[in-house]
Amino acid sequence: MQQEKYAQIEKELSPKPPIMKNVIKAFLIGGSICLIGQFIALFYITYFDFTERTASNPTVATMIFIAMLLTGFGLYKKIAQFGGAGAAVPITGFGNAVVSASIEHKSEGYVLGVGGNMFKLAGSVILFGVFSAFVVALIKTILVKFGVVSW
Amino acid sequence: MVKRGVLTFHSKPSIYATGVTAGPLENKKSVFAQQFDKSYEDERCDLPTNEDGHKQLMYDAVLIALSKAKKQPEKIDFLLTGDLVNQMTPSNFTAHALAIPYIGLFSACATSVSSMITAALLADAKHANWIVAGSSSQHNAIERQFRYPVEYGSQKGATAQWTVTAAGAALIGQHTQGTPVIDCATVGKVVDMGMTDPLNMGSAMAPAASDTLMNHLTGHGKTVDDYDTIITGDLGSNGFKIFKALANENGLPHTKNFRDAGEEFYGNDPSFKAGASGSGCSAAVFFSDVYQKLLTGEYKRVLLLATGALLSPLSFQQGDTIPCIAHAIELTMEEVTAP
Amino acid sequence: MISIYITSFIVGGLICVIGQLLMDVAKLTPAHTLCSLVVVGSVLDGIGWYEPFIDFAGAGATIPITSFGNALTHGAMAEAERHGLVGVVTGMFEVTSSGISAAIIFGLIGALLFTSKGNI
Amino acid sequence: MKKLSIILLILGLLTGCSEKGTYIKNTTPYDEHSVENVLMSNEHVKLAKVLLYEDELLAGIRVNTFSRFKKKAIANKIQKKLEREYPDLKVTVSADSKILLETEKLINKKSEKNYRKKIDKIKSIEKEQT
Repeated sequence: MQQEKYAQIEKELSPKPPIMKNVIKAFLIGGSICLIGQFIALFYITYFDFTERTASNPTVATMIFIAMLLTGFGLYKKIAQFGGAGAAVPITGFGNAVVSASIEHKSEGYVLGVGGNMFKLAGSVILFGVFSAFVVALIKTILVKFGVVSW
Repeated sequence: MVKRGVLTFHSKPSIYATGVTAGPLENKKSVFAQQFDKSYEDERCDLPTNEDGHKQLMYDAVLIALSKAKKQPEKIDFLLTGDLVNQMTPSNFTAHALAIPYIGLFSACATSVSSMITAALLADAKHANWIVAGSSSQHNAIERQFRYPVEYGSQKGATAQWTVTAAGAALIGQHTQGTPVIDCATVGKVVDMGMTDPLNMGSAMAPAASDTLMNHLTGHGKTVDDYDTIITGDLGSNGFKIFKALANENGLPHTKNFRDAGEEFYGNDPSFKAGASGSGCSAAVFFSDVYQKLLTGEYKRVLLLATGALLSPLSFQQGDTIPCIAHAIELTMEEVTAP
Repeated sequence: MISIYITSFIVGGLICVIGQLLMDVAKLTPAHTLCSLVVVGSVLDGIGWYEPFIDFAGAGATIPITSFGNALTHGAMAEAERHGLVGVVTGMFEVTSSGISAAIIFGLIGALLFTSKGNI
Repeated sequence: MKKLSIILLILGLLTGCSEKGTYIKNTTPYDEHSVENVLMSNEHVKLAKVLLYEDELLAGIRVNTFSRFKKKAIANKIQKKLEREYPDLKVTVSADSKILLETEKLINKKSEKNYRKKIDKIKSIEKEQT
């Protein structure tokens, strides 16, 4: 049988991802995580000397701490199975990627296992974040130098 | 005339005994749980790492099969096992612990059948009296090997399968009356239909199963109706559906005696998506449910058709397709002739 | 006061919806999806849209991974404004160190405390 | 949807009804009417808490939901206007809810001691923003 013909049969018979349902779930879970983040930010604004803008740093750290607990107790993968991108896109998903890789590679020791593999999933996010920030800032700096735009 | 890949074992080697071990989740959720010989409270069998637990599963399965036949490891001529971890270390360590001459076999999830075929060849050629064949998988160890860390949250689609924590071993020897015997087998070719999704193994493996089934039927001059059941290894609900559609396309209209171990393993529980997978899945079902039904006479003749996806994490990350294989082996339960 | 909660819920949810569509419709892997979103966040900050967006949605804009790209770019640009081209490299982690340092610390603590469970 | 509405209901109960208007506490001889005029004339401002103390004018404002996109520009505009109205005062205007919150705390305080220290602190965390 030809590959093309099989691909057609396979496409016909395989279940399609329920996109509408997945989107709604992602919206609810992602929205809820951000809402919890907003509550944590409010906590830091009210009880500590953080403004709306500076509160985002401790908020992010707290969210990653919560993600660590949920990951360790085996709950984050269930939330992610339900919420899909709703659990992956918030910073908790980044935390989950780091913590799950660390837990997984503990058996190889803390130096080679945890240290070497901690960022095996999240590393690409850091790479592309840093590189795109570099390119964007470089372009902007050059444009400002030539007087095309201002800061 | 020798037909490529088609084997007939004239001496009809026997399967004397089988041993199946399974993890705690399988014990709780599998419909075959009652038929497993041993299950563990802990997914790592109370050992420090997943891979250690994996070794223990295989080791215990072999010992259970031997103890049922009252054999000691020293009496066994060959150990033929395999699994999915890097370089098959769980099998290698098991072989060391048992100190049986050993050949590690890798046919991914088809190892249960490929090891039985090799064992039958050794027995048929009178190179060995007793051979143990088997395969195993451990969920955490295999998920980490092929996909993501166990605790990583990624949404699995409806075609994803759950790697089982289970091991199955069979003790194979010279022909004896009153035991299921190995009649013939077909070694499959690698079939690659260009599938690339590692979370949809069923559709990648279905064409290989269909190819080997057709080769077996034509090579041995059989029809589907000659078998009480034709049971595939771990196609899962999606792959099994496609496999049946391919069979219809190949002129096999009756597929009601088809079974799939992967689809049945967790009793169609939707939280396991398309069902079970892993080299322990086919071994556990073949050596528990199917073997016992042969012993009780419910099945007279069965075709075990184990499928394997021969990918590695490296190959699919490099954008390669998923090559797949299927091996078939035919077991019969002979009527015991009165002395 | 209440409106910031509604906007953070809706905006955060919508960013996740974009991620879900990238995964389900564009068939990207989770890693590719997150990388794309980070790059988008970085570019949006480059044209100066992300900061007003945070003012509007609060945590709805700072919790999704897009804000990581934004924070990196923001740090790089702020330093570039002061020190010129060299600042592009040196200022990168000025704003965003908390996410990465928290991930490293809690990653190690998580490894100390937990082992993986093959539950469902 | 049911869950969402419950969440919103709880939120509503927690935060109470949004307050509106301009609250001014003046401990200086300066006239606070032009502060009120400047703030009320700006359509984006929903709530403002203003404190005049010695040579300081501290204003925390909250803008309408969809004006939040440009809330920094709004605060800057008001600040410029107030600086023109009160050339002798050090004017601080911020749309950050932390400033609003702290200004409100000061306004509600009975005694005026520690005002100087608190105001300096508010001004310093306001500067941290970027």
